[in-house]
Amino acid sequence: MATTTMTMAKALNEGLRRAMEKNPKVLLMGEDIGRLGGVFRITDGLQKDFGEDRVIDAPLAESAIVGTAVGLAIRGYRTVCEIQFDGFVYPAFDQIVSQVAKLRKRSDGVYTMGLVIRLPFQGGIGAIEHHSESPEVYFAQTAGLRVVSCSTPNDAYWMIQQSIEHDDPVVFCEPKSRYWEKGEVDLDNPPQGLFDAVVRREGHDVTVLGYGSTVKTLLRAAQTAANEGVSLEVIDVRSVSPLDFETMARSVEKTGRFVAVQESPQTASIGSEIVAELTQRCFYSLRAPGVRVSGYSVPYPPSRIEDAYRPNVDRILDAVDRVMGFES
Amino acid sequence: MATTTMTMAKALNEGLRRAMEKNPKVLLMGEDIGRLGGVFRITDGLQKDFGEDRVIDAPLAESAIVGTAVGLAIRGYRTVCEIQFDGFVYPAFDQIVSQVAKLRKRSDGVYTMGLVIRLPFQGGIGAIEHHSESPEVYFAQTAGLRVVSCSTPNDAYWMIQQSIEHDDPVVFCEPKSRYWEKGEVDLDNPPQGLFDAVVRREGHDVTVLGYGSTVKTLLRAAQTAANEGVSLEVIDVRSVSPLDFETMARSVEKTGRFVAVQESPQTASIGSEIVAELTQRCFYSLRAPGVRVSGYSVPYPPSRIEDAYRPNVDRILDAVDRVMGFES
Amino acid sequence: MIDEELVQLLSPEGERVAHPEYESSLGSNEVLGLYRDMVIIRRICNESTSLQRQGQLALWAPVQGQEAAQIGAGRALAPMDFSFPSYREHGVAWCRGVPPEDMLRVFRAVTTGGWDPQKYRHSVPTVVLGNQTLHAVGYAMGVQRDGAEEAVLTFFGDGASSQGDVLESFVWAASFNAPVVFFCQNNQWGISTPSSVQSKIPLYHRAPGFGFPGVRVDGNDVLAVYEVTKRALESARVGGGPTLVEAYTYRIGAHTTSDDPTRYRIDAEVEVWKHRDPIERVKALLAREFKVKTTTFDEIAQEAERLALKLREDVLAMGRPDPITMFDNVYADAHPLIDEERREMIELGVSGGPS
Amino acid sequence: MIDEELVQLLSPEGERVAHPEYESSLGSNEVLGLYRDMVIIRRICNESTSLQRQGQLALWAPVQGQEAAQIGAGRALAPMDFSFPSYREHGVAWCRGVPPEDMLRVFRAVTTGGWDPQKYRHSVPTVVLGNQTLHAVGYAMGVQRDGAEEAVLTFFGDGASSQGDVLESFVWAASFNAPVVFFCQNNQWGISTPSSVQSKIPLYHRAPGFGFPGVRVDGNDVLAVYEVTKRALESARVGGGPTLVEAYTYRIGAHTTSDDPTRYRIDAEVEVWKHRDPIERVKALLAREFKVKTTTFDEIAQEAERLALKLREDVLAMGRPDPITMFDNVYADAHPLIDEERREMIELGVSGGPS
Ligand SMILES: Cc1ncc(C[n+]2csc(CCOP(=O)(O)OP(=O)(O)O)c2C)c(N)n1
Ligand SMILES: Cc1ncc(C[n+]2csc(CCOP(=O)(O)OP(=O)(O)O)c2C)c(N)n1
Ligand SMILES: [Mg+2]
Ligand SMILES: [Mg+2]
Repeated sequence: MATTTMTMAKALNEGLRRAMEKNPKVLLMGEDIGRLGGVFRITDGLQKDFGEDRVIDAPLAESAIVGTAVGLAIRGYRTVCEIQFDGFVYPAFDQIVSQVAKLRKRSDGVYTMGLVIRLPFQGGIGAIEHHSESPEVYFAQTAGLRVVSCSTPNDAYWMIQQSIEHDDPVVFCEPKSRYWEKGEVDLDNPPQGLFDAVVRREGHDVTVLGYGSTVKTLLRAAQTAANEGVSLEVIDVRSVSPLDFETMARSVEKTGRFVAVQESPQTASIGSEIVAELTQRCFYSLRAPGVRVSGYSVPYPPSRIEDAYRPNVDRILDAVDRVMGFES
Repeated sequence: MATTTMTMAKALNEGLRRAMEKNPKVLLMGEDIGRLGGVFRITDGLQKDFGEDRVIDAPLAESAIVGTAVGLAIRGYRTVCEIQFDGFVYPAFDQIVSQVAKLRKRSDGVYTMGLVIRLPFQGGIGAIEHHSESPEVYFAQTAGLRVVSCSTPNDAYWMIQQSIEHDDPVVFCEPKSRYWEKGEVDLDNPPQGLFDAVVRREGHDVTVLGYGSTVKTLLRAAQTAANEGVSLEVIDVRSVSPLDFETMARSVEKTGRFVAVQESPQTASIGSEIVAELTQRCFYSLRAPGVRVSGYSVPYPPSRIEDAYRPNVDRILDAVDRVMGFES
Repeated sequence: MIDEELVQLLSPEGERVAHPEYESSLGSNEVLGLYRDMVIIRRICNESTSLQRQGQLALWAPVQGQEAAQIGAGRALAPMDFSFPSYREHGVAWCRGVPPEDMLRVFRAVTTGGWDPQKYRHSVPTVVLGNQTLHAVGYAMGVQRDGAEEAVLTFFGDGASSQGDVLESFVWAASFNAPVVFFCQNNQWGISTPSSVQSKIPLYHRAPGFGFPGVRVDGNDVLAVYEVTKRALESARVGGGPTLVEAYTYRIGAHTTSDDPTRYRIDAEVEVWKHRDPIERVKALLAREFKVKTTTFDEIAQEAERLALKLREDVLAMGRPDPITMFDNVYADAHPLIDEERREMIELGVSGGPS
Repeated sequence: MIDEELVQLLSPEGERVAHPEYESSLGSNEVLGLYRDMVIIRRICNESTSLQRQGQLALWAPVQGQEAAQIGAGRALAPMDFSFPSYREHGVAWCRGVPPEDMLRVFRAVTTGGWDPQKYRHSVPTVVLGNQTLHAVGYAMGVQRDGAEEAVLTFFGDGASSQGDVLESFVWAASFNAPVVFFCQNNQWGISTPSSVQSKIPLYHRAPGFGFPGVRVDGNDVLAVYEVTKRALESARVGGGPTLVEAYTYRIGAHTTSDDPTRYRIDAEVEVWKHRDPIERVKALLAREFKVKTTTFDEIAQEAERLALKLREDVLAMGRPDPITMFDNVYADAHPLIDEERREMIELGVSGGPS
């Protein structure tokens, strides 16, 4: 088994490279992705190796990036669109919701919307406004899309390839604050299916769930809790739409308590969905109501105070305390 | 007390007229709203009476309708933007999420985003694609916006005025399938605050909650249930963001069971939010998990089969049966 | 209508008009073919309007007055070209071979599409104004990458010309020199909004500002539309890049059957344009110059009649789809939520079962 | 840079250039004022860059090379006019009276705004490319409704020119004949994307296609920028409608301090543009024609130095805001969820209490 250590950024780069080698129809398109290699260097070197026709430096307009990717999909290409930052996906919202999500249906299955929208998301990098948002919720609400997020280099490497190969449009959310963290990547075998949630750490008192950059925070919280004698089971949600409720429910049936954690504001969020659905699935096993820890219901704050906005170990453990305090 | 009977369409028209009379800074802007009076005739006669400078027939571009309304707000005007149909709000999504929702904050409270985005929403009128959607969920998820929906002519008359007067941007969702239904309008006194949920029918077995066109369906379901000996309490949610959980929890504390109904797909929806929050607030009173009845997780279907997509009395009562079947 | 800028090859009276840059390349049979197309599509349109009046269609978007624009453009396409319509291009769909009943499925409200877009190389209807123009540019970028000598034609209205997507598609087409032709039917109205609200100057002037040519053609002159579009497509196919064609025409009917145009425009304007009927002027040419006989015209009318009759039958035969079909083709493969909801619908008994 | 289309009143060497339509209206003191503005804003920019290098700012977007474009445009504004910037218009903010420390608050990451936009009649920074151009048009529509003789000036880059919002703002400005001037700083780069990707022809050509005039001005010639912008604003104020001004200039520095321009452009290009420095050419004029003495230049340099020093002190004094402030000014009045979350934060003890 060939495993090697690399950053998530490099793993994405390698995953893209492998997808492009395997399938000549795979294109990359986005702002500054060519010569510059993208502002995060995720596409570094790819234009040099695959040419300007396959790694396309786009004029600056997101609706057009996604809209032309739709046309390319109709022509049989698979375009991986890079949106430079989460907060710049909204100009493309109309194309995503009205076209990308609906064209397979509208064409009675004739069109394959084989395209991936890469979205560096969530905060934690000390950036200015619009560079730290969590728009995955909007896309999860939209029928016709699939939305996934990686939390490790290995997942990054495999999930980007699986997303490109998948015949449905995938919104691929990359936790930008983890781009430079290293991990083992198995170059031979994918860890699991693209839409599977994964237990990252076993535990028996409370299930904590999250995705993207939050997973590492959950693991830290679990470590701290363990020191205090509380055992957390950590689930990496991975697929935000569809959600893998089977894996989640299996854990909650066992623990009877859960906390869903996310950076997005709370209202009608992924956390809300998880709480609503798990409550229904595990009602008789629940010893406390499921609790959410979310970004606050305000525009993402200036980054000097973003640490107080993003769910951190303290807030997670506070919520754990609350669900542990309930008695059934 | 001056009450009079009129359709919801007329009530909106009268409400807009009164707001324009009261405040010369109130403008209307949208596609075909002038000479034509809008495709639903909500603005009928207003351009004739208030002139082309106050009732503005816009070029066809939603981002510009909302974006210029932002500029007008900075200049001290209050613009009521009409988006012709729900499915055409997405080109304006970027302006709504990145500007309308955030400019008060960004300007440290100096800018008042006094604008209303009128959105004929939900299905049930036999229309073609993009004319029957429920995008309120996207806006409820967005910090900085308020989102309301009227279900009666009286609410329509008052809520539109309250929305225009409010200093926050309001997404005003109008259940287009109810435009032509008549009801009593009290021309003197508003029924209640803009952000209050209302109990439309009292009951003790199960609380059913919904908004917009769904409310009437809930009342019908309650009537049918009553005939079968089941007593439903019907709550008109009215304010989708913020949600009035106090009123809802009061009811659920009493009934111990609830069903949240909506036309939007289920994932990360208003129903999910209601279930998640009420579960937490009423955990010890709940005799069954809260259940959602939603539009299916597919693009809104061709209207010949929309009745099978939209939550109807059968599906609501089926859900009521399910929560009644649980035993605690 | 005397307009220096307008390419015209046939006067409203059906007289040939000389133009310094364009001349008609079509012989008798081909012109007769265009005439036949226009007569048929008008008949289909009228049948659809009455089907709607009789409650058999949820809606109809009439094409009357725009037949020359649509048939001229549609026939200028080569078989391997691809076209991206909005919602009113029934004439183009006809040229591409889309069966009339397929055009009506959307309006019967039994589908959101209606035909196989790959089979006819004509995309599905696009209702959100302007979205399709970006798809056309993207498709054209695919054509470039395939090294194919194909062109792409996309349609939008004077109203849609104000949408960001249409304008971005101009930027992109120019930036990538994409083999795409933008065909704007300026029928002078976007529902109740006159085209002067979208632009105070002719729309085709926009193109040069983006770096590619724009041409205004008499949209009621099928010979001119054909030649202008054909040349633009040919140029696109051989690397000449995009062209904007503005077909100056008029929407004689209502925006859709839900619309009441008497609320916003005067009859006199409509009457003026009725006298510029696109079908009559070709008929005059055919009769005078090509000596086409009355019987030929009659045969075409009868053919159109038969098609209309068949269309009516086909439409009436379109039943309500099984609701369970709403779950089909949303995703390419298994999706747990869809599966669960499909099961729920079956349990509720509102469906005949799995489709 | 010999370009027939470019309005230039001062050569790179600081010699007067005659232009058939424009001439400089400014006397010695006024030109010296522009020089002073440019020197100061460059010094502020350099100070900010070093503050960022020292970890005192999260980011900085340099303005070097674009001082003439920004100062010329900013000084052309009348006091009652209103301006809508993107994120790089420090020079314009300076002209509007925004205190330098306020410009840096965003970059210190302690706010998303920084100054009172109504007080300075200069809107808050807009990071989402192009959004502000529609705000400007809307504001201008308000000016029209007030019957005021004011104009609106809005800024965007060559990169942003491809965004639908900017293009829609052209449509709207033309349709409503709004008193707005679009000021495009074509600094030839949008991060790593050369402006040729956005348009193969000069950007100011776009305007006539929308029905209003476009002018290209030498963006490194402060006299020309001033006159061109002033005339456009005057025309707007008296009902002449919109104008697009393209200031042809160059971004000497990095896109932001996060950017590494050596990855995508060659030094030689930068060197060429350094020789077209906007400050040096005015200095040459001042020295030669207006006989301004070295001591005067020295005094200005010293003033800039003092301002930079004060700026540094002000920035260092900007502490971390109390996190509780994130709940302020989200809504105009009570909001149950905000109240609850504010309480939660206080209970968690991460805040000093209600703000
Ligand atoms: C984004 C969007 N906004 C609004 C509408 C509603 N609408 C449908 S057709 C139409 C007018 C379009 O006019 P034009 O582009 O000239 O096309 P025509 O109908 O004249 O063929 C409008 C406003 C829509 N379909 N899409
Ligand atoms: C909608 C949107 N997409 C992407 C970005 C990221 N971005 C920030 S600046 C920039 C380049 C802008 O270039 P230009 O408009 O020429 O302005 P300049 O930076 O040269 O002043 C990009 C792509 C953004 N801010 N907004
Ligand atoms: Mg039209
Ligand atoms: Mg630039």
